[in-house]
Amino acid sequence: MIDVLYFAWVRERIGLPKERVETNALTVADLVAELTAREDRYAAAFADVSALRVALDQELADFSAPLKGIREVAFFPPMTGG
Amino acid sequence: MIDVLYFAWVRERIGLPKERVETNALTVADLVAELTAREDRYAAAFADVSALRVALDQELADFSAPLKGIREVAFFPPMTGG
Amino acid sequence: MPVRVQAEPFDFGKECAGFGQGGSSTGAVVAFLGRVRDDSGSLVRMEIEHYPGMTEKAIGAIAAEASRRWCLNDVLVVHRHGKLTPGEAIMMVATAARHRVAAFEAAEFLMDYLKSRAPFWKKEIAADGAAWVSAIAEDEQALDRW
Amino acid sequence: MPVRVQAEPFDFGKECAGFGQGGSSTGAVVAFLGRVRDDSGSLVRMEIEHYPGMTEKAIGAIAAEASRRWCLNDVLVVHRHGKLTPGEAIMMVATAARHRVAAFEAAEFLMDYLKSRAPFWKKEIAADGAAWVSAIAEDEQALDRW
Repeated sequence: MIDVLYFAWVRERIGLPKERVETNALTVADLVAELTAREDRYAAAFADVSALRVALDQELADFSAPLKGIREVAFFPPMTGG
Repeated sequence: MIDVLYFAWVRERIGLPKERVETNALTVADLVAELTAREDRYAAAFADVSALRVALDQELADFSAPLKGIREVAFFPPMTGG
Repeated sequence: MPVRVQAEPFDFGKECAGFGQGGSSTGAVVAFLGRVRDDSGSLVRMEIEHYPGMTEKAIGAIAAEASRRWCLNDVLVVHRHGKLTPGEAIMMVATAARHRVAAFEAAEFLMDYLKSRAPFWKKEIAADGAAWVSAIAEDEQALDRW
Repeated sequence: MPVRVQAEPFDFGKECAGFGQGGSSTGAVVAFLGRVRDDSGSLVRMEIEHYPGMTEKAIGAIAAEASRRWCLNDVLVVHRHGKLTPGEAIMMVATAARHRVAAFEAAEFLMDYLKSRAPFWKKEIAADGAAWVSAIAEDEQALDRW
Protein backbone atom coordinates (compact mmCIF):
# COMPACT_ATOMS: atom_id res chain seq x y z
CA MET A 1 0.00 0.00 0.00
CA ILE A 2 1.21 3.41 -1.00
CA ASP A 3 -0.26 6.90 -0.69
CA VAL A 4 -0.56 8.59 -4.06
CA LEU A 5 -1.10 12.37 -4.13
CA TYR A 6 -2.10 14.60 -7.06
CA PHE A 7 -1.74 18.35 -7.35
CA ALA A 8 -2.91 21.18 -9.61
CA TRP A 9 -4.31 20.02 -12.99
CA VAL A 10 -3.25 16.42 -12.31
CA ARG A 11 -5.57 16.49 -9.29
CA GLU A 12 -8.32 18.09 -11.36
CA ARG A 13 -8.07 15.54 -14.18
CA ILE A 14 -8.01 12.54 -11.90
CA GLY A 15 -10.68 14.08 -9.72
CA LEU A 16 -9.16 13.49 -6.31
CA PRO A 17 -6.26 14.80 -4.24
CA LYS A 18 -5.11 11.55 -2.69
CA GLU A 19 -5.72 7.82 -2.66
CA ARG A 20 -4.25 4.64 -1.23
CA VAL A 21 -3.04 2.28 -3.94
CA GLU A 22 -2.38 -1.43 -3.69
CA THR A 23 0.54 -2.03 -6.04
CA ASN A 24 3.54 -4.20 -6.72
CA ALA A 25 5.06 -1.63 -9.08
CA LEU A 26 8.85 -1.61 -8.86
CA THR A 27 9.34 1.90 -10.26
CA VAL A 28 7.41 5.14 -10.66
CA ALA A 29 7.04 4.38 -14.36
CA ASP A 30 5.47 0.99 -13.51
CA LEU A 31 3.01 2.71 -11.17
CA VAL A 32 2.11 5.24 -13.88
CA ALA A 33 1.46 2.34 -16.29
CA GLU A 34 -0.82 0.65 -13.74
CA LEU A 35 -2.75 3.84 -13.05
CA THR A 36 -3.04 4.70 -16.75
CA ALA A 37 -4.59 1.28 -17.42
CA ARG A 38 -7.30 1.88 -14.83
CA GLU A 39 -9.53 4.57 -16.30
CA ASP A 40 -9.60 7.33 -18.89
CA ARG A 41 -9.17 10.09 -16.31
CA TYR A 42 -5.82 8.58 -15.28
CA ALA A 43 -4.81 8.11 -18.91
CA ALA A 44 -5.65 11.79 -19.49
CA ALA A 45 -3.57 12.91 -16.52
CA PHE A 46 -0.56 10.77 -17.44
CA ALA A 47 -0.78 11.20 -21.23
CA ASP A 48 2.49 13.16 -21.34
CA VAL A 49 4.77 12.33 -18.42
CA SER A 50 7.38 14.78 -19.74
CA ALA A 51 4.93 17.47 -18.56
CA LEU A 52 4.85 15.95 -15.07
CA ARG A 53 7.03 15.85 -12.01
CA VAL A 54 7.11 13.22 -9.28
CA ALA A 55 8.13 13.32 -5.63
CA LEU A 56 8.89 10.23 -3.51
CA ASP A 57 8.38 10.76 0.21
CA GLN A 58 8.39 14.51 -0.50
CA GLU A 59 11.66 14.58 -2.45
CA LEU A 60 11.77 15.24 -6.21
CA ALA A 61 12.64 12.05 -8.11
CA ASP A 62 12.81 10.56 -11.61
CA PHE A 63 10.16 8.36 -13.20
CA SER A 64 12.73 5.57 -13.31
CA ALA A 65 13.22 5.69 -9.53
CA PRO A 66 12.44 2.50 -7.51
CA LEU A 67 9.43 2.51 -5.18
CA LYS A 68 10.91 0.09 -2.64
CA GLY A 69 10.42 1.50 0.86
CA ILE A 70 8.50 4.56 -0.41
CA ARG A 71 5.29 5.45 1.42
CA GLU A 72 4.15 8.54 -0.46
CA VAL A 73 4.24 9.29 -4.19
CA ALA A 74 3.08 12.65 -5.55
CA PHE A 75 2.40 13.62 -9.17
CA PHE A 76 2.15 17.23 -10.26
CA PRO A 77 2.97 19.66 -13.10
CA PRO A 78 6.19 21.71 -13.03
CA MET A 79 6.12 24.10 -10.08
CA THR A 80 5.17 27.75 -10.52
CA GLY A 81 5.89 29.31 -7.14
CA GLY A 82 7.69 32.53 -6.32
CA MET B 1 37.37 83.48 -11.53
CA ILE B 2 36.42 79.94 -10.82
CA ASP B 3 35.10 78.17 -7.70
CA VAL B 4 37.34 75.31 -6.66
CA LEU B 5 35.93 72.72 -4.23
CA TYR B 6 37.77 70.01 -2.31
CA PHE B 7 36.28 66.92 -0.66
CA ALA B 8 37.34 64.17 1.75
CA TRP B 9 41.11 63.85 2.20
CA VAL B 10 41.79 66.40 -0.56
CA ARG B 11 39.88 68.94 1.54
CA GLU B 12 41.78 67.88 4.66
CA ARG B 13 45.21 68.15 3.02
CA ILE B 14 44.53 71.53 1.47
CA GLY B 15 42.80 72.68 4.63
CA LEU B 16 39.70 74.25 3.15
CA PRO B 17 36.51 73.10 1.42
CA LYS B 18 36.24 75.81 -1.22
CA GLU B 19 38.02 78.84 -2.64
CA ARG B 20 37.71 81.26 -5.52
CA VAL B 21 40.68 81.07 -7.85
CA GLU B 22 41.85 83.66 -10.38
CA THR B 23 43.25 81.60 -13.24
CA ASN B 24 43.87 81.52 -16.95
CA ALA B 25 44.35 77.74 -16.99
CA LEU B 26 43.02 76.21 -20.17
CA THR B 27 42.54 72.69 -18.80
CA VAL B 28 42.05 70.94 -15.47
CA ALA B 29 45.65 69.72 -15.67
CA ASP B 30 46.84 73.31 -16.08
CA LEU B 31 44.84 74.36 -13.03
CA VAL B 32 46.33 71.47 -11.02
CA ALA B 33 49.83 72.62 -12.05
CA GLU B 34 49.07 76.18 -10.92
CA LEU B 35 47.69 75.05 -7.57
CA THR B 36 50.54 72.58 -7.01
CA ALA B 37 53.06 75.41 -7.50
CA ARG B 38 51.38 77.50 -4.79
CA GLU B 39 52.18 75.71 -1.53
CA ASP B 40 53.21 72.36 -0.11
CA ARG B 41 49.69 71.51 1.04
CA TYR B 42 48.45 71.72 -2.57
CA ALA B 43 51.45 69.73 -3.79
CA ALA B 44 50.61 67.09 -1.14
CA ALA B 45 46.97 66.91 -2.24
CA PHE B 46 47.79 66.69 -5.95
CA ALA B 47 50.90 64.50 -5.66
CA ASP B 48 49.17 61.60 -7.43
CA VAL B 49 46.38 62.73 -9.72
CA SER B 50 45.67 59.12 -10.70
CA ALA B 51 44.22 58.83 -7.17
CA LEU B 52 41.93 61.81 -7.78
CA ARG B 53 38.73 62.53 -9.61
CA VAL B 54 37.51 65.86 -10.95
CA ALA B 55 34.06 67.27 -11.65
CA LEU B 56 33.35 70.30 -13.83
CA ASP B 57 30.11 72.08 -13.02
CA GLN B 58 29.09 68.94 -11.08
CA GLU B 59 29.75 66.46 -13.90
CA LEU B 60 32.63 63.97 -13.77
CA ALA B 61 35.37 64.93 -16.23
CA ASP B 62 38.93 64.14 -17.27
CA PHE B 63 42.03 66.04 -16.22
CA SER B 64 42.55 66.92 -19.88
CA ALA B 65 39.13 68.61 -20.11
CA PRO B 66 39.03 72.34 -21.05
CA LEU B 67 37.93 74.87 -18.41
CA LYS B 68 36.36 77.30 -20.85
CA GLY B 69 32.92 78.33 -19.58
CA ILE B 70 33.26 76.25 -16.39
CA ARG B 71 32.26 77.95 -13.13
CA GLU B 72 32.88 75.18 -10.58
CA VAL B 73 35.72 72.66 -10.40
CA ALA B 74 35.78 69.98 -7.68
CA PHE B 75 38.64 67.66 -6.73
CA PHE B 76 38.10 64.53 -4.66
CA PRO B 77 39.21 60.92 -4.18
CA PRO B 78 37.30 58.05 -5.84
CA MET B 79 33.79 57.89 -4.43
CA THR B 80 32.86 55.39 -1.74
CA GLY B 81 29.10 55.72 -1.40
CA GLY B 82 26.49 53.01 -1.22
CA MET C 1 11.50 31.11 11.92
CA PRO C 2 13.32 31.66 8.64
CA VAL C 3 10.67 29.83 6.54
CA ARG C 4 6.93 30.45 6.72
CA VAL C 5 4.22 28.97 4.48
CA GLN C 6 0.88 30.53 5.25
CA ALA C 7 -2.59 31.38 3.96
CA GLU C 8 -2.64 34.69 5.86
CA PRO C 9 -1.37 37.93 4.29
CA PHE C 10 2.00 39.20 5.48
CA ASP C 11 3.26 42.76 5.81
CA PHE C 12 6.34 43.30 3.62
CA GLY C 13 7.24 46.56 5.40
CA LYS C 14 7.08 44.98 8.85
CA GLU C 15 9.08 41.96 7.72
CA CYS C 16 11.76 44.26 6.26
CA ALA C 17 11.81 46.40 9.40
CA GLY C 18 12.47 43.39 11.58
CA PHE C 19 14.97 41.63 9.35
CA GLY C 20 18.76 41.51 9.71
CA GLN C 21 18.86 44.44 12.10
CA GLY C 22 20.81 42.81 14.91
CA GLY C 23 24.56 43.25 15.30
CA SER C 24 26.89 45.18 13.07
CA SER C 25 28.38 42.44 10.91
CA THR C 26 25.57 42.81 8.34
CA GLY C 27 26.45 45.45 5.78
CA ALA C 28 23.85 44.51 3.19
CA VAL C 29 20.21 43.41 3.23
CA VAL C 30 18.27 42.47 0.11
CA ALA C 31 14.52 41.94 0.19
CA PHE C 32 12.36 40.68 -2.66
CA LEU C 33 8.58 40.92 -2.85
CA GLY C 34 6.46 39.00 -5.37
CA ARG C 35 2.98 40.39 -6.07
CA VAL C 36 -0.05 39.23 -8.04
CA ARG C 37 0.09 40.94 -11.43
CA ASP C 38 -2.95 41.50 -13.58
CA ASP C 39 -1.67 41.70 -17.14
CA SER C 40 -5.02 41.27 -18.85
CA GLY C 41 -6.96 43.60 -16.58
CA SER C 42 -9.52 40.83 -16.07
CA LEU C 43 -7.93 38.80 -13.27
CA VAL C 44 -10.41 38.14 -10.48
CA ARG C 45 -8.05 36.25 -8.21
CA MET C 46 -5.08 33.92 -8.03
CA GLU C 47 -5.26 30.58 -6.25
CA ILE C 48 -2.05 29.00 -5.02
CA GLU C 49 -2.00 25.29 -4.26
CA HIS C 50 0.90 23.69 -2.44
CA TYR C 51 2.06 20.35 -1.05
CA PRO C 52 1.92 20.63 2.76
CA GLY C 53 4.91 18.95 4.32
CA MET C 54 7.05 18.92 1.22
CA THR C 55 6.76 22.71 0.81
CA GLU C 56 8.38 23.56 4.13
CA LYS C 57 11.01 20.87 3.62
CA ALA C 58 11.90 22.05 0.10
CA ILE C 59 12.10 25.73 1.03
CA GLY C 60 14.10 24.90 4.16
CA ALA C 61 16.64 22.99 2.06
CA ILE C 62 16.89 25.84 -0.47
CA ALA C 63 17.37 28.41 2.32
CA ALA C 64 19.98 26.25 4.03
CA GLU C 65 21.88 25.88 0.77
CA ALA C 66 21.84 29.66 0.23
CA SER C 67 23.06 30.31 3.79
CA ARG C 68 25.90 27.86 3.26
CA ARG C 69 27.00 29.12 -0.15
CA TRP C 70 26.97 32.81 0.73
CA CYS C 71 27.61 32.74 4.47
CA LEU C 72 24.42 34.67 5.27
CA ASN C 73 23.88 36.30 8.64
CA ASP C 74 20.13 35.93 8.20
CA VAL C 75 17.62 34.59 5.71
CA LEU C 76 13.83 34.72 5.47
CA VAL C 77 11.30 33.15 3.13
CA VAL C 78 7.55 33.76 3.40
CA HIS C 79 5.21 32.20 0.84
CA ARG C 80 1.43 32.32 0.80
CA HIS C 81 -1.06 29.78 -0.49
CA GLY C 82 -4.81 30.00 -1.04
CA LYS C 83 -6.76 32.85 -2.63
CA LEU C 84 -5.10 36.16 -3.48
CA THR C 85 -6.36 39.28 -5.25
CA PRO C 86 -4.49 41.39 -7.85
CA GLY C 87 -1.76 43.49 -6.25
CA GLU C 88 -1.54 41.30 -3.14
CA ALA C 89 1.80 40.03 -1.84
CA ILE C 90 2.45 36.41 -2.84
CA MET C 91 5.82 35.83 -1.25
CA MET C 92 9.06 37.42 -0.14
CA VAL C 93 12.66 36.50 0.49
CA ALA C 94 15.26 38.46 2.44
CA THR C 95 18.98 37.95 2.88
CA ALA C 96 21.54 39.60 5.16
CA ALA C 97 25.28 39.41 4.49
CA ARG C 98 28.47 41.36 5.01
CA HIS C 99 28.61 42.60 1.43
CA ARG C 100 26.08 43.52 -1.23
CA VAL C 101 27.15 40.97 -3.85
CA ALA C 102 26.49 38.03 -1.51
CA ALA C 103 23.13 39.44 -0.40
CA PHE C 104 22.00 39.98 -4.01
CA GLU C 105 23.24 36.63 -5.31
CA ALA C 106 21.71 34.68 -2.43
CA ALA C 107 18.34 36.41 -2.90
CA GLU C 108 18.35 35.63 -6.63
CA PHE C 109 19.38 32.03 -5.96
CA LEU C 110 16.48 31.68 -3.51
CA MET C 111 14.05 33.12 -6.03
CA ASP C 112 15.27 30.95 -8.89
CA TYR C 113 14.99 27.78 -6.82
CA LEU C 114 11.66 28.69 -5.21
CA LYS C 115 10.19 29.30 -8.68
CA SER C 116 11.03 25.86 -9.99
CA ARG C 117 11.73 23.60 -7.02
CA ALA C 118 9.23 24.48 -4.30
CA PRO C 119 5.87 22.70 -4.72
CA PHE C 120 3.53 25.61 -5.46
CA TRP C 121 1.11 25.88 -8.37
CA LYS C 122 -0.65 29.06 -9.41
CA LYS C 123 -4.06 29.21 -11.01
CA GLU C 124 -5.43 32.43 -12.48
CA ILE C 125 -9.16 32.96 -12.23
CA ALA C 126 -10.26 35.60 -14.73
CA ALA C 127 -13.69 36.91 -15.69
CA ASP C 128 -13.71 34.61 -18.72
CA GLY C 129 -12.26 31.45 -17.23
CA ALA C 130 -9.54 29.83 -15.12
CA ALA C 131 -6.11 28.52 -16.12
CA TRP C 132 -3.09 27.04 -14.40
CA VAL C 133 0.02 29.17 -14.86
CA SER C 134 2.52 27.32 -17.05
CA ALA C 135 6.12 26.90 -16.02
CA ILE C 136 8.37 28.73 -18.45
CA ALA C 137 11.64 27.44 -19.89
CA GLU C 138 13.47 30.57 -18.75
CA ASP C 139 12.73 29.78 -15.12
CA GLU C 140 14.16 26.30 -15.48
CA GLN C 141 17.20 27.66 -17.33
CA ALA C 142 17.76 30.23 -14.59
CA LEU C 143 18.95 27.39 -12.34
CA ASP C 144 21.90 26.71 -14.62
CA ARG C 145 23.83 29.72 -13.46
CA TRP C 146 24.15 28.46 -9.88
CA MET D 1 10.46 61.95 -4.65
CA PRO D 2 12.46 59.04 -6.02
CA VAL D 3 15.82 60.43 -4.78
CA ARG D 4 16.49 61.70 -1.26
CA VAL D 5 19.85 62.77 0.19
CA GLN D 6 19.52 63.49 3.87
CA ALA D 7 21.28 63.66 7.24
CA GLU D 8 18.24 62.25 9.06
CA PRO D 9 17.80 58.52 9.63
CA PHE D 10 15.24 56.74 7.47
CA ASP D 11 13.03 53.77 8.28
CA PHE D 12 13.76 50.90 5.88
CA GLY D 13 10.58 49.04 6.89
CA LYS D 14 8.37 52.07 6.30
CA GLU D 15 10.03 52.84 2.97
CA CYS D 16 9.49 49.23 1.88
CA ALA D 17 5.87 49.29 3.05
CA GLY D 18 5.12 52.35 0.96
CA PHE D 19 7.05 51.38 -2.16
CA GLY D 20 5.67 50.02 -5.43
CA GLN D 21 2.33 49.07 -3.90
CA GLY D 22 0.07 50.89 -6.33
CA GLY D 23 -1.59 49.16 -9.26
CA SER D 24 -1.24 45.57 -10.34
CA SER D 25 1.38 45.80 -13.09
CA THR D 26 4.23 45.42 -10.58
CA GLY D 27 5.00 41.75 -10.02
CA ALA D 28 8.40 42.21 -8.38
CA VAL D 29 9.92 44.61 -5.87
CA VAL D 30 13.56 44.50 -4.82
CA ALA D 31 14.85 46.56 -1.90
CA PHE D 32 18.45 46.92 -0.82
CA LEU D 33 19.63 48.29 2.54
CA GLY D 34 23.24 49.29 3.24
CA ARG D 35 24.27 49.40 6.93
CA VAL D 36 27.35 50.53 8.83
CA ARG D 37 29.45 47.43 9.49
CA ASP D 38 31.94 47.21 12.32
CA ASP D 39 34.49 44.63 11.23
CA SER D 40 37.13 45.49 13.80
CA GLY D 41 34.76 45.84 16.74
CA SER D 42 36.30 49.25 17.47
CA LEU D 43 34.32 51.51 15.14
CA VAL D 44 32.98 54.54 16.98
CA ARG D 45 31.15 56.09 14.06
CA MET D 46 31.12 56.63 10.31
CA GLU D 47 31.10 60.08 8.76
CA ILE D 48 29.78 60.49 5.25
CA GLU D 49 30.72 63.57 3.28
CA HIS D 50 29.00 64.44 0.04
CA TYR D 51 28.91 67.12 -2.65
CA PRO D 52 25.61 68.96 -2.27
CA GLY D 53 24.10 69.73 -5.64
CA MET D 54 26.13 67.21 -7.56
CA THR D 55 24.94 64.34 -5.36
CA GLU D 56 21.26 64.76 -6.18
CA LYS D 57 22.06 65.33 -9.85
CA ALA D 58 24.30 62.25 -10.10
CA ILE D 59 21.84 59.93 -8.32
CA GLY D 60 18.96 61.32 -10.36
CA ALA D 61 20.81 60.53 -13.59
CA ILE D 62 21.65 56.99 -12.38
CA ALA D 63 18.03 56.36 -11.35
CA ALA D 64 16.73 57.72 -14.67
CA GLU D 65 19.11 55.45 -16.58
CA ALA D 66 17.95 52.41 -14.57
CA SER D 67 14.27 53.27 -15.17
CA ARG D 68 14.93 53.57 -18.89
CA ARG D 69 16.96 50.37 -19.26
CA TRP D 70 14.62 48.13 -17.27
CA CYS D 71 11.27 49.87 -17.73
CA LEU D 72 10.72 50.26 -13.99
CA ASN D 73 7.30 51.06 -12.56
CA ASP D 74 8.93 52.73 -9.58
CA VAL D 75 12.39 53.49 -8.23
CA LEU D 76 13.66 54.92 -4.93
CA VAL D 77 17.10 55.94 -3.68
CA VAL D 78 17.71 57.27 -0.16
CA HIS D 79 21.28 58.07 0.94
CA ARG D 80 22.37 59.60 4.21
CA HIS D 81 25.31 61.86 4.95
CA GLY D 82 26.81 63.05 8.25
CA LYS D 83 27.49 60.94 11.34
CA LEU D 84 26.30 57.35 11.64
CA THR D 85 26.82 54.68 14.29
CA PRO D 86 27.56 50.96 13.72
CA GLY D 87 24.48 49.09 12.57
CA GLU D 88 22.73 52.22 11.33
CA ALA D 89 21.18 52.41 7.86
CA ILE D 90 23.41 54.26 5.37
CA MET D 91 21.29 54.04 2.25
CA MET D 92 18.70 52.07 0.37
CA VAL D 93 17.49 51.52 -3.15
CA ALA D 94 14.22 49.97 -4.28
CA THR D 95 12.96 48.97 -7.71
CA ALA D 96 9.54 47.83 -8.94
CA ALA D 97 9.10 46.00 -12.23
CA ARG D 98 6.84 43.48 -13.92
CA HIS D 99 9.30 40.62 -13.50
CA ARG D 100 11.93 39.65 -10.96
CA VAL D 101 14.95 39.68 -13.28
CA ALA D 102 14.42 43.34 -14.19
CA ALA D 103 13.86 44.35 -10.55
CA PHE D 104 17.04 42.56 -9.42
CA GLU D 105 19.22 43.79 -12.27
CA ALA D 106 18.07 47.39 -11.91
CA ALA D 107 18.73 47.34 -8.14
CA GLU D 108 22.23 45.95 -8.68
CA PHE D 109 22.90 48.50 -11.42
CA LEU D 110 21.83 51.29 -9.06
CA MET D 111 24.08 49.97 -6.30
CA ASP D 112 27.09 49.53 -8.58
CA TYR D 113 26.78 53.07 -9.93
CA LEU D 114 26.00 54.69 -6.58
CA LYS D 115 29.13 53.05 -5.12
CA SER D 116 31.49 54.54 -7.67
CA ARG D 117 29.73 57.43 -9.37
CA ALA D 118 27.77 59.29 -6.70
CA PRO D 119 29.91 61.83 -4.78
CA PHE D 120 29.98 60.33 -1.28
CA TRP D 121 33.05 59.65 0.81
CA LYS D 122 33.08 57.53 3.94
CA LYS D 123 35.41 58.06 6.90
CA GLU D 124 35.66 55.53 9.69
CA ILE D 125 36.32 56.88 13.15
CA ALA D 126 37.65 54.10 15.40
CA ALA D 127 38.92 54.13 18.98
CA ASP D 128 42.50 54.22 17.66
CA GLY D 129 42.15 56.71 14.81
CA ALA D 130 40.27 57.81 11.74
CA ALA D 131 40.66 56.78 8.11
CA TRP D 132 38.93 57.46 4.81
CA VAL D 133 37.48 54.30 3.28
CA SER D 134 39.41 53.43 0.10
CA ALA D 135 37.63 52.72 -3.15
CA ILE D 136 38.25 49.14 -4.18
CA ALA D 137 39.05 47.92 -7.67
CA GLU D 138 36.18 45.41 -7.55
CA ASP D 139 33.65 48.22 -7.22
CA GLU D 140 35.05 49.97 -10.28
CA GLN D 141 35.14 46.69 -12.20
CA ALA D 142 31.51 45.99 -11.24
CA LEU D 143 30.49 48.74 -13.68
CA ASP D 144 31.85 46.77 -16.62
CA ARG D 145 28.98 44.34 -16.66
CA TRP D 146 26.36 46.98 -17.48
